[in-house]
Amino acid sequence: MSRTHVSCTINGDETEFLCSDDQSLLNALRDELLLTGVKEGCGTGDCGACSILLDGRLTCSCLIFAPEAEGSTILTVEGLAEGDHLHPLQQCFLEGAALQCGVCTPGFLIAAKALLDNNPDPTETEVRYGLAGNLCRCTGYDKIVRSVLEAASQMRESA
Amino acid sequence: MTNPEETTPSKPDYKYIGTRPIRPDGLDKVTGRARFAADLSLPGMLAGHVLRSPHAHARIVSIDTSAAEAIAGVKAVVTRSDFPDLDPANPEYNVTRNLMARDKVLYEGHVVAAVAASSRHIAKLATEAIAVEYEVLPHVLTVDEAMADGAPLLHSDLLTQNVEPEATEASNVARRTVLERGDVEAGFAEADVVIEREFTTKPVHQGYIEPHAVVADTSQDDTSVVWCSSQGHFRVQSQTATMLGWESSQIKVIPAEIGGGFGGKTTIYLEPLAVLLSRKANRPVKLVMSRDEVFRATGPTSGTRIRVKLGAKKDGTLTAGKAWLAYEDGAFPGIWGMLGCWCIFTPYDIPNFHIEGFDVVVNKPVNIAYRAPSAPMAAFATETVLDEIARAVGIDPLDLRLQNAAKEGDASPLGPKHGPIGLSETLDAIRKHPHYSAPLGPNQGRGVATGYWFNIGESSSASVNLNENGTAVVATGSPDIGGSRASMAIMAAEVLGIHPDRIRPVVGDTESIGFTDTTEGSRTTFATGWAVIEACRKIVTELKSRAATMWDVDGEEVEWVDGEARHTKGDNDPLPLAKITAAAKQTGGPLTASASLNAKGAGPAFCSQVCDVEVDPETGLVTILRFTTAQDAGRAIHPSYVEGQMQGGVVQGIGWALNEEYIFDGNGIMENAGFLDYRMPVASDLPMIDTIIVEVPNPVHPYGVRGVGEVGIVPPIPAIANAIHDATGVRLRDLPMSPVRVLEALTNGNGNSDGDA
Amino acid sequence: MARIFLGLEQRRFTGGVAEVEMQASTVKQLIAKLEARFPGIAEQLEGTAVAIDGSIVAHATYEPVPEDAEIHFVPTPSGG
Amino acid sequence: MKYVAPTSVEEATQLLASEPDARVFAGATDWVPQIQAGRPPPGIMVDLKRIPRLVELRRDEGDGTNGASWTIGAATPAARLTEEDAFRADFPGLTEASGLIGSDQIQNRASLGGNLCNGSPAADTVPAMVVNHAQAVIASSSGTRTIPVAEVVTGPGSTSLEPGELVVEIEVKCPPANTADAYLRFIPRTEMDIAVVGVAARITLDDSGNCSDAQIALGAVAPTVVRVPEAEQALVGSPIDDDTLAAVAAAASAACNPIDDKRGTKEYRRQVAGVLAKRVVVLAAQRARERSGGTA
Repeated sequence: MSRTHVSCTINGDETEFLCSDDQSLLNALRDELLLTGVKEGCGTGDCGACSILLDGRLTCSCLIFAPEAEGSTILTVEGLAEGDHLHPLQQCFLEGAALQCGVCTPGFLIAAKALLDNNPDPTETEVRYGLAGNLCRCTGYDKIVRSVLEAASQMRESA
Repeated sequence: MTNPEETTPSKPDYKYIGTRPIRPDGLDKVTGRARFAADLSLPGMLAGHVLRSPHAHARIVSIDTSAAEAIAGVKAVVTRSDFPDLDPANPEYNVTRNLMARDKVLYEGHVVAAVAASSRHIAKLATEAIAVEYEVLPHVLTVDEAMADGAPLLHSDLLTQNVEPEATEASNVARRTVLERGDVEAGFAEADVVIEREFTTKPVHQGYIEPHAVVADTSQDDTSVVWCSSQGHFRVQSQTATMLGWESSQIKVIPAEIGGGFGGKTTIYLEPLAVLLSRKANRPVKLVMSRDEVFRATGPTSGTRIRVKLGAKKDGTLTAGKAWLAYEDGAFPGIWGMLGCWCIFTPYDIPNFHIEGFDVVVNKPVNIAYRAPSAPMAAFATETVLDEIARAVGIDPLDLRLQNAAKEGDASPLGPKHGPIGLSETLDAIRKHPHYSAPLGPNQGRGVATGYWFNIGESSSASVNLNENGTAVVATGSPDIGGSRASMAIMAAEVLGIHPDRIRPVVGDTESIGFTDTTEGSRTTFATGWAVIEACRKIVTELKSRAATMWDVDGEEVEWVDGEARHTKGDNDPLPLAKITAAAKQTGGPLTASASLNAKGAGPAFCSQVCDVEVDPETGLVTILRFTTAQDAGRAIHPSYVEGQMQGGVVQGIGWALNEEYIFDGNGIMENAGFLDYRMPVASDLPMIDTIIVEVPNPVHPYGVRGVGEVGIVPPIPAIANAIHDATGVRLRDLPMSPVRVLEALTNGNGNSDGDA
Repeated sequence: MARIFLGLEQRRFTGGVAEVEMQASTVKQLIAKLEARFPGIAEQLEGTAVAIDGSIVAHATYEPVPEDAEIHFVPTPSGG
Repeated sequence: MKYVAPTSVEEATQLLASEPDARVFAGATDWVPQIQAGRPPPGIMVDLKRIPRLVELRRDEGDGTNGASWTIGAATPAARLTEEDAFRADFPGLTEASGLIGSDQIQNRASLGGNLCNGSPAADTVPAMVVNHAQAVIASSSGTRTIPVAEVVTGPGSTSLEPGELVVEIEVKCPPANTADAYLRFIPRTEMDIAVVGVAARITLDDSGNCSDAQIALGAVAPTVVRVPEAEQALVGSPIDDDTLAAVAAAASAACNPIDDKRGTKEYRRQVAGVLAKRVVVLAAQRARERSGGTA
């Protein structure tokens, strides 16, 4: 089966890859580009572990066909920090013990970034609904929600 | 064995224990760098796919793989004929039959074959090309069906253990367990109130977000390197070797980061298939389960039917308890009914009791441990009946529990007497918490419950190496499923007297660290932590003798305080650890020590919880408004991760109580094998979970540690059921307490309200 | 003398006897003495965990049995 | 399976006309799980999101004869609607429904066209479109036609679209004064679920505060979305009081033709349809009152 050539910008880098047309963007990111920070928890859009920003919009990469990425701009967890400088969400997750096993963490960080990009001062309820597309089985969400609220206030202060 | 007095000071003055440093593995996990099993790729690696049974119960008449093998890109196929037949007496016999069906498939999802190919797509096509002829057999899905006279049998040779007279005819009942004390009928005769109720629960899944995954690289000399997601890589090694008929030494298992386990990754599912596919193809093979496979083929916990009868005097004193428990084991015999018997009355001092439990095989995936396995269903029954007793005798439900709570010196139903335990302390903590006296609104209710889990010890190994610059590497054999590397670093720091940041905790593979039992039974911080402490104590002894050498003084004159050697009988300047390691080559070589132990005296874990709910009387929707849990941690090494374990356990219990369940159709096919219809709680379903860490030290552990991982999941189900009754006056005794069930109970009562004993 | 408590599964070999007193240096020796008195019970006891004064020990064959200890034989536990 | 992304409606319709094995998609949020579950994939997947007209969201102010209206490209992500304050002001109910299609991740992909053409009885936006008399503009290589959204879905997974046809856009006229819509659905969790019952209402109040016009539509309780004329008749000419609401609830329950499945029982769906119908009417009426500046 002939493969399709895709050019896009991933985490700031112009990137090209080959994929089959029925391949999910998630599989292309993981298998073709080895961006394995993007996790597969269900493959049906129900757990959010594969969350990425596609042209600035929060999406499940498991529900996107790889060829759809042509010309797009993608952010994955690997692109969240700026060099050695962690994103406030990453720092707050560490300090707030917002992760246990850590497999859902990349998806939560991306979903939380999307949430704060659109709403810099969310209420606890808004954070909980904003993260409802991401499943965590370890933490009971408590420390995740607190860490996102803390990161939001830090980002407001430094803004 | 270490002496409690010297190891558990009454007023511990710890420097690092109880602090909250950033976890050592955290950075890799927030940047996407952490390597989970499915993240690994090797040159030339093939993709595997597993063919599973579409039937709940069927005889395999024939398997023809020729069409699959003919597909371009298919490199290897394995079926039942590729695996040796074990002696049925082998303890892993059932595990090996679960990993590859032989004469019969026993549940939908049972493995029939596996393929390795150049792409996932081809591997999947190939499994679809395997021709399997089945003779479908009648199935049983519940303990009721399986225990009925004339029920279809899963195993023609299964004789019930521990029945009088000894069983001579096969049945689906694998084991009977009985625990008793005193004269239960006389006890009920003494009682002013006797209440008996029956409860049912459905199988629920551990729900870890990372599906099972393995990469195996086997060479022509029958040695294999295996990377996998497991709670115990030494068990993976031995079980895989057993299934293949190999020596354990032929298999090296490297633990990848594990994306959640909760008991579900204490056994193997894929590893021997991957090892053998790799051997046949002479290429590395990766097998990753889909979420659908995880639900259909890996261990949920048991569905149950439980009857509990309790008697109490007017003053609230419990006089007798009777329990009958039937637990599904899934397709092969397990120990789940037995564990239910151990837990069902343990939080309370009941002078007369009779507990009878049954382990029952059914045509469902094989049940495997799920966080405090078997205890939540048992607590659902006991704690709900206790709530009715409290109302019947007019005593606050929390006071009734306090009044009957097990204490140090009381014998547990299993027989042994409790050492120091913290149940009463957790009940007190809940009573004092503002939550317990906060006002409630209309359609709102409050419930309390307690939970017990026995925790285990078992074997652990640890080694510590001091680097020349004064940093340390602490290696253990315990996969880190919830932050244990952080607690290992803190305990090592406490002994060595250096900051946890100077210590790198790692999980060694099966060839680089001594044997260590699986991360289960809340044992890791207790047992493996103990091994870390012992190894660090050995190296402190060595550090003191090196200091003595450097000072040219008698070793007796050196003490170790706060990370440095101090000269007690002289005026030598203290030698910090880094100065001693810097001189190690001159004083006898690098500093390293290891310790292994079989940890004795795991401290039982108890917790108490209070929960507020609001019930929508028109839809039956139950909303959790507020939840507080108090748990005896013995000693909290890293309080943030103790809280995390408590909160995680509570929320899993909430999901189990309200919505989670395996749903099967009439043919025994699972109908909700995905996260859309298997409804685990999402962030917006929940409030914050308030935690109270109670510390009643475990006297045998150097720092007083008890396991904290499991018990938090035990009380939520009855706490919520009791809160729903407080809000609505109806009792829910069948799980899940979904809107459909709650509305049904509200509309026609269903005989669910109190007073219909 | 240590006090040994026998569970239902063990009483099948003891003719219903639920508690015995015995002197033994180790669990291994204790099991041997129990076997001598209650033939067949050893197989039932080997491989179980032993609670010595309330503290549960798995793989306890060579554990010392303190004077006046309370001994229970319990199935080897596991967990999640 | 081949992926193509036409950039014009003409290109897309010609493709559909020449390739019988071609299927269009927008967000694919239902499609991918269906393929995962074993549904055979089409030979050609036609991605509609690169056709400008299909990702439009436009308010036409109208003129003397025609009032204002919205045109929603069939592939426009639902999130665009929930982000658009002007749209929310005109259609709070349809906005609510759009905000309930799965998680934020899903709403950034899922579209009204897809939600409609998948033919799911539980689709959240369809009842909300139906009560607003939304029209579907359908194109094929032989031209375009416009039909009521209510006539698109003919049963679970089936539509009245002919082979070679695709929905291009949804047109919906802005409601008159004193009129507002609302949508409520019931799920066991707060998010990430398929509607067990969904109810949309559009209510118009007269100056005395009585209901002068009403549309009620139910989702997930029958093979297709069902209107509830009995409930609408009970409302028109009446105040929004307990008697009226009781009649609405009874009519809604009676209008259900549900199934027992893993998400709910027949009896449960009937009861909850009545409960939600009451609640959604109260909500819509309150909004209608607010829109009229409280005069009603």
